[in-house]
Amino acid sequence: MLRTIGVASLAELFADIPDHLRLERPLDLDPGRSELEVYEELRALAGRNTSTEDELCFLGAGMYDHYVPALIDSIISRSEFLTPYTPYQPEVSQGGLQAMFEYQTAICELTGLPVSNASVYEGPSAVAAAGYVAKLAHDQPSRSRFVVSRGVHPHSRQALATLAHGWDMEVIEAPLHDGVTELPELDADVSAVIVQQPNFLGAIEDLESLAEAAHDAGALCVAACDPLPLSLLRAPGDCGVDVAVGEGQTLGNRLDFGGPSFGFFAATEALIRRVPGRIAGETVDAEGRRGFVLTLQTREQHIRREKATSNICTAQALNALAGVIYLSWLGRHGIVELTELMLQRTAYARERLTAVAGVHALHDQPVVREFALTLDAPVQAVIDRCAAQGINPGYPLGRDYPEHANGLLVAITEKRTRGHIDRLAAALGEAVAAERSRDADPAGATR
Amino acid sequence: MLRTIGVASLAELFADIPDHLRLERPLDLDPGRSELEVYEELRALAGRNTSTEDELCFLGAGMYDHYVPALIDSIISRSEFLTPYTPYQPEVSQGGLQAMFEYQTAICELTGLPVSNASVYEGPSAVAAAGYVAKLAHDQPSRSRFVVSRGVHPHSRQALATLAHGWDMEVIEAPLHDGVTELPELDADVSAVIVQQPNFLGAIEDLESLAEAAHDAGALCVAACDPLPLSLLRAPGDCGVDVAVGEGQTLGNRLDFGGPSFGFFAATEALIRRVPGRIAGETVDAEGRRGFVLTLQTREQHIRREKATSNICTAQALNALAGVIYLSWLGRHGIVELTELMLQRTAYARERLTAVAGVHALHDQPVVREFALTLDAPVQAVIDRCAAQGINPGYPLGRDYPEHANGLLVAITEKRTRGHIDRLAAALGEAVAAERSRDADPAGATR
Amino acid sequence: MTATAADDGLTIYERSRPGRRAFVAPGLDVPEHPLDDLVPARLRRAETPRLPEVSEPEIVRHYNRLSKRNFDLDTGFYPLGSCTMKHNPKLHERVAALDGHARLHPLQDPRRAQGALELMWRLQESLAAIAGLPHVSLQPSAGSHGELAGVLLTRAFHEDHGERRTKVLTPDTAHGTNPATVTMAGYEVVKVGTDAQGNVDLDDLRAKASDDVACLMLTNPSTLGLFEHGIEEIATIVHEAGATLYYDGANLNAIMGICRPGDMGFDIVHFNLHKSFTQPHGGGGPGAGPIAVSDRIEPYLPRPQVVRRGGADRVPGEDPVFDLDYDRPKSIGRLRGFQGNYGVFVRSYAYIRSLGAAGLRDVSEVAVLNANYLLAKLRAEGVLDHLPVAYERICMHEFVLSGAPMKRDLKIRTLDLAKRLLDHGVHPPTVYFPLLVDEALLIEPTETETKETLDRFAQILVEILREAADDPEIARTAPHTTPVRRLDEAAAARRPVVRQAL
Amino acid sequence: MTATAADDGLTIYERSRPGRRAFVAPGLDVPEHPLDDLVPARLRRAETPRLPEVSEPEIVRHYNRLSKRNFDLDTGFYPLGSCTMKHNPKLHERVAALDGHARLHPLQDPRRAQGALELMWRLQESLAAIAGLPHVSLQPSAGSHGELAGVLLTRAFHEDHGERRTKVLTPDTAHGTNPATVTMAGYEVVKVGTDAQGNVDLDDLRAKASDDVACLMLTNPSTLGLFEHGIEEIATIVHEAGATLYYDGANLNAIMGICRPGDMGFDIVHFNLHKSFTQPHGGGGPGAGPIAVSDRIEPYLPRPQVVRRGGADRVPGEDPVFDLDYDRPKSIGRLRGFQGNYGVFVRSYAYIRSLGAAGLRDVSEVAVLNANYLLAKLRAEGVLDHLPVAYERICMHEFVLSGAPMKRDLKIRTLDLAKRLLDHGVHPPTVYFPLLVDEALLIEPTETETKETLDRFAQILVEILREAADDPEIARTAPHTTPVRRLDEAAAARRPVVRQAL
Ligand SMILES: Cc1ncc(COP(=O)(O)O)c(C=O)c1O
Ligand SMILES: Cc1ncc(COP(=O)(O)O)c(C=O)c1O
Repeated sequence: MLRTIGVASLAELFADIPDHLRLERPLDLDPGRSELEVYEELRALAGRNTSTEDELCFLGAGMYDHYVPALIDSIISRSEFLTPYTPYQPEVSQGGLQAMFEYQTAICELTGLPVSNASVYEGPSAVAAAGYVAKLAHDQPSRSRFVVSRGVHPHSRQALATLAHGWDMEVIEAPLHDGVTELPELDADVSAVIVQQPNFLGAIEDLESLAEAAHDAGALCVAACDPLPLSLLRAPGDCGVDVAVGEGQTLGNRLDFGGPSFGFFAATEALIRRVPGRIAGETVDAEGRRGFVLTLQTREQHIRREKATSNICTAQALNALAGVIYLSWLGRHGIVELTELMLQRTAYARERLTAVAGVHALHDQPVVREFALTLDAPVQAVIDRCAAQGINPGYPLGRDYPEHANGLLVAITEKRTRGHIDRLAAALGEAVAAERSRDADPAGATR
Repeated sequence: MLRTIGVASLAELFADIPDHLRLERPLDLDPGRSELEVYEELRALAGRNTSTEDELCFLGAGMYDHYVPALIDSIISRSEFLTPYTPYQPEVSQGGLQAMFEYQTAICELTGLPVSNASVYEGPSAVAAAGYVAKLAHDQPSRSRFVVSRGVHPHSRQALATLAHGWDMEVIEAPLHDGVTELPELDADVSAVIVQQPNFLGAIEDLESLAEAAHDAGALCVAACDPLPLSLLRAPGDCGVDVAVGEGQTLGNRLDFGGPSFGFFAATEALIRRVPGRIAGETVDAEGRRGFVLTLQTREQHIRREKATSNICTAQALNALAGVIYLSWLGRHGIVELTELMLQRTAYARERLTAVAGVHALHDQPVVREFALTLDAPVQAVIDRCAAQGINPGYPLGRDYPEHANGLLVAITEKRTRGHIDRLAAALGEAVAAERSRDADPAGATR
Repeated sequence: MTATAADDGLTIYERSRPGRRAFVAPGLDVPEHPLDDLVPARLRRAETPRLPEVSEPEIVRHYNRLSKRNFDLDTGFYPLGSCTMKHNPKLHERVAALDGHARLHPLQDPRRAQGALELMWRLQESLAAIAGLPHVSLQPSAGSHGELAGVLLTRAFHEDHGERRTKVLTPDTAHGTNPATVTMAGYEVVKVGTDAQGNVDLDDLRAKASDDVACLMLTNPSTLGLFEHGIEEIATIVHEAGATLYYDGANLNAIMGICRPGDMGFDIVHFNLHKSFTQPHGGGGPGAGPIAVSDRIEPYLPRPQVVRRGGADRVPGEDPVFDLDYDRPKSIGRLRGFQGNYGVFVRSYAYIRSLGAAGLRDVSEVAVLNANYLLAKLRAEGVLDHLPVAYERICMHEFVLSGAPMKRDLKIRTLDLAKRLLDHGVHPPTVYFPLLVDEALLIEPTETETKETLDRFAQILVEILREAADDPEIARTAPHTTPVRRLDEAAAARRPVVRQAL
Repeated sequence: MTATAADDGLTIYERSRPGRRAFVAPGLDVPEHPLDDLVPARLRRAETPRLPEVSEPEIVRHYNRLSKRNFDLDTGFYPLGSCTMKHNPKLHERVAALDGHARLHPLQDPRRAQGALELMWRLQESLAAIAGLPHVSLQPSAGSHGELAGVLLTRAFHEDHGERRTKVLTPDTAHGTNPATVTMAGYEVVKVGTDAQGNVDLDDLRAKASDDVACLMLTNPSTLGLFEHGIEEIATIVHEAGATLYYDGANLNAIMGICRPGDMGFDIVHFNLHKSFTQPHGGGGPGAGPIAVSDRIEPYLPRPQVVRRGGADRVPGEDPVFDLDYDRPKSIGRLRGFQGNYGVFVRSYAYIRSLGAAGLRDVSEVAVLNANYLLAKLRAEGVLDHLPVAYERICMHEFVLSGAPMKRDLKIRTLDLAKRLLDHGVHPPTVYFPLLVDEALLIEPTETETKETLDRFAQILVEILREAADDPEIARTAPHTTPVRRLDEAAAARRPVVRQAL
């Protein structure tokens, strides 16, 4: 091959690189290994993590331990879905494009909004992306504030704040009252009101009145939604929400220590040309047959560059594909059955756990699949005691909500049975009791 | 649909079934379960097995804990390979047929024989099938005996005996001397001499002289072979063997507690019309393009019925596909490297273990990947002691070879490193020592 | 029309280039001995086997491309009669791949393989319930292996009773594996005829059921898709002759939970787990062919047998223990290595657990409904005018048409019709089987197909027949759109090329 | 030509029939409360979302059929410039699927996620070594997310030093994400020109590198596939202006182990793990866009950061402890939830472990060799007569041709050539990018392609050009053999239908 090129050595091909920039020693990396050895190493690393197969997991707080049906693996591992890139050549990408179109349809159905894109990165950055859409939509420097509910996932609030700083915009927090959002007076400087459904503490928000308040102030209303509960709750679009976003992990994606999953992004017709990222649209081919293409590309960076509605390029197509397969697997009635099962088990768990001595409901709002408790004992110590029994009782709220220093967020999925919940109640009871007696007699305590 | 059929109820469709044969109550089975629940149940069952991921496994004796490269899973899980049936319609089965042809070529290369079929069930039944070919080939009731080496896998000897009984044929055992086959005088009543390479005790047989002796008596020579060592050893075909069969699990198939794997079956040109099962052959299509079909079907049950060379129909196509992918992955040089690695580590293990007090070589023949020991202690007790340390030291020979009551067969694969072998040596040493001191003082011993 | 990459049609050997590779060997971590010290040169081969030299990306592309030259059930309708090409739930692949199943050594001590043995034991119990026969061996590797086991069991049974019988009866509708099995088990085949309604000809059976007959092998519903009207009479005749009645379970998909072979009088039943119980067919295997038998056959079952120790009378609160029982003095012995195709058992067990009794019954009901619907639809569409149904009866899960009138009137054979179906993106039904029916077309839609698919299939047949009336040449030279055109099988057999010359 | 089942092209919604289903809910095992008691009716929706009603076999077939309408890298050549469509080793999918990785909750206590954190830490170290910059954050979700992080880091850096800059420079060859990022980060884009050899125009750069410039975003090798001759000069100019130098790592595949962005003077680098480090592209994601930065940028890295506690000075014999460090007062904050796309990290880490330093260097050497070979081959075959290379230089891992002469002489556009390639079963290169080159065709063969594939591609281009010389209409109306013909994108945008009406 060098002969064809007309050079004498490989080195000549790198002649453009200044001599002293060329690395004369190997990179500081361990030597390469055989497939077997790499497998063994990665398995050993995996073995040092406690997965949801290793313990009874009641962690949620944005990602949930749902069962992913086997047919998803079987479909998304097909090389035809796994290995191509963004469908720049629609004629040989109809599979991916049609799947996007079907996905968008499902998201529109769930959110009650007419427009969906084909995916964004994930949940919290989707909230930030919605903020950017609000900023673009107003296009008025005077709309310089986002009012964000304290019930929005802390990661979402932080991701928005990171970006908003670049836009010279301020993020104002709306407090929670008895577990749900209490909006402050909204001025004309508000760009968007951003809430979460159900909120971070599990409570169902009254989206309609929140959206109304936002609109009254001329602001947009953005709702970050957990998609499964949407099968039961009023659709954000029906409540007047302008942009509904959310984390898609629960729709057929594995936990993967936080990613990759996908974010969904749905909006009103009015915002269609502000939406970030890829959108698949229906069209016809030269022979009049139905086909699908990436559409409204004039929103996008590769066409509009600095005028684009977002810089997003590679998104989460494969994860969104898993999402639409999952939704097809659940089906119109299955999704409701699944959600109602979670609802009933969550109600049971809430009753069981709040009946435990030293454990109280943090709020009494209706919840779907997750609820917040406060403990009369140091929450981290209680969690550690439960962990020793193979139970992860939930997410400690203290870091994000100092006002709930011993708060615990407990999530239920269809994988958590009554028997599991009973085990949790027992373990939690023991742990709290142990910690309380330790508190009472700190000198004599051993752990 | 019932309307189209013209019946009023489903029950009418079953009218041909006599009333009192119709089951009026449900089958005695547990009620059906959701996917999640079945998954959890099967996972719990899996959790009650000690797999080769759970302990250090030196078990072999016919199936070996090799690493299966990831690309095999990815290819054989493609629905195009996983879900069709036998390629009865070659025009839409070229993928499967060409893979069979490629597989056959690889088996011919390994065995040094010109003909291979597309797979039989597995190793031991392949030996029985080879016996049937010998019977058919002679077509003389006077050739009424098989001479089978005691070095042939006990399961193979038993499977042959099961079938030979139906053929009114006798199975005579040729003893082992110092670990290798010692043929008796062969008379004109011998149909085939059947040996194994390497034999069950790990020893390399001198196939050439065995084949010569068989041929001198007018008998066929059948060799059951472990395919990986064949990359190093003289090919059976070159040694004059007429039929080479074997267990294909080691070629890219998982252990699966014994199956499904595949058996390979290779033979001389003279036997091509006696070979059992499917054979893919090259041909051309109506436009002169190369294509592949199932060929020589006049051997087979669906054409020749009672005159068929075998009754086999569904065989092990998917497993044989894994086999040819594996062999392509290893490649011409890789297969030798792999075998030589096993060879060196086996030599090391043999040295290390026979240096342990109370552990002796059962024979001193050259070996490739497995070797036999005898212990100065009850082998089952020693195995249990090792198991408690997470090591499975090998297969106890006592059941199959009462003459080696405390024999232990130890297998090495590329997954067993020097460190693993050292751990085995230590555990074995401790276990043997403990059992010997217990033997010395049985009263005071506790286990 | 395809979105697929160019396929040059090379073999993996033709892609080989010296020096390319996928495999990287782990490093040598022990002191190296000279090769000659370990294996004498005279035992070693001179030339390495000429396996391909290719990299991982090439292997992946090669087999991916090959895969695209296969028609598959997960993409299209595959009504291959007698083969039960129904959907294989994806869950099964997942559970079979769990380490505790997939990476379990077959010689693991039973105490450390309790999960596997329990699964096998439960599967045995489930299959026994479905068959209506109390004892099950999972060992046989496929249907025909089960048949062989069954005939050898019959031999053992008779021998144990001091009898030596020499013949086995098979109907002329029987699948080829039946007569082939008979010969392979050392018996002589005697064919029994079929009557005008497609049942076993009882007179012929009576005439042939002499006392040298060891067994009648029967498929019920038969390979014609018909339930034997005289099944009870048949059982009586066979048993009165002192023979056993063998049930070829290939068509079990029609009757699960509806009736049971054991109740019909069968002594031995084989199951095709790759048919009724969803092991994917794999392009021709793997499968599994467990057998269920009556009490009188039980002593002869293959060795070893999976047993539950303690059983019903075990100490309450104590866990049952599962084991392999080798102590079976009357056993016919082993049929193969280890304990059978365990990976298949995992899938079939998962299937039975998912469906339960009600689900299994649904399966058979819908399988029969779909077959009868399709038959009715073909009748309504006029297809049966050219391809009459072989026997005018309610069918079970499949039915046979005869292409004889089509051949005569439209000048296309059943083979041509089948090949033309390929151009329509449908896998043809089984052709030229059962042998009894001239130009046979055996259609088994299965329960996992939708009405839309059946309607579309009927429509395609209509179109092909209409086209043939116009121009039979199109079908006669079909397929036209497949990766290769019609292949010359005769040439292949005349001068067999069964391996690539390297 | 296809072995594929008929595809009616319906959507999953069009396959829906009332009452069909795949999902079966686990049974309710707790006391049931009336719905109204749990969620007041006014908060509940009236109508269930109209998701499809379909069974598992239908879902499998539907998406299997869709898959066959996609071109994929595992089947064919995919020289999509700037995207590094190289083989993704299958091992990576296996290890990413291990329960300990795939089923690890992101909020698991770090003490019980030590394996994951160690993997991330080691990946950080490896990426740092490759970039030649000491600090890495894995958080960004893709390349453009990394860019955004990088520009926000620049902002934080300047702000921390009391500066407020307003402009970011991007070359006119830059990928669209660069200017889009700049705007999204609240800066103004200033374009820098390209000189006659395809390098950044240094004079233009000097002129624009004023003290309100915060950053220059550069791709090196550039999107033209050329290594910047003046890279050191560029770094000097940028740094003297007080700006940061940002490295768009999309083209890192050309230089791994050969030279390092850090040594060139870059302050911030993003990696596209889905390009250079083999995360499969997934039809448009997932990816990951980690960033590496110099010491002076480190304080601003996103929160949390994966750290090793104890580090070099830890107690010998004691295992290191890995943790998430939130205590980063100067951090720009979070960019997303949790810790980034961990599943991608597993794959990329496995890749780096498999190759090691020597292997990574091989990758880049062969990537560059393949590109130059293909370019030379195209020259030898006369293709460059119609499609001259944009800049006559040794290229790096990719090169740009201009279709302008072809358009003028043969009357086919680059788009037509691309569409005609589809008929030959090859994925077209990137077209109309970089914008700078008229009728651009950006070709990146990657290191995992064989010489045979490159030769065949060259041959196909020759054939298409020859055919166009005869009859340009064929290319202009291409593709002809794909599942659909050329699609009307303008119509789609004019009246957008972005969901199915139900
Ligand atoms: C009626 C019948 N009997 C027996 C068999 C043989 O079963 P197997 O292929 O599993 O050996 C078949 C297989 O097609 C069959 O259809
Ligand atoms: C040069 C260049 N920069 C940036 C990007 C954006 O990367 P990503 O798609 O990962 O966001 C790309 C992707 O195509 C690219 O080619």
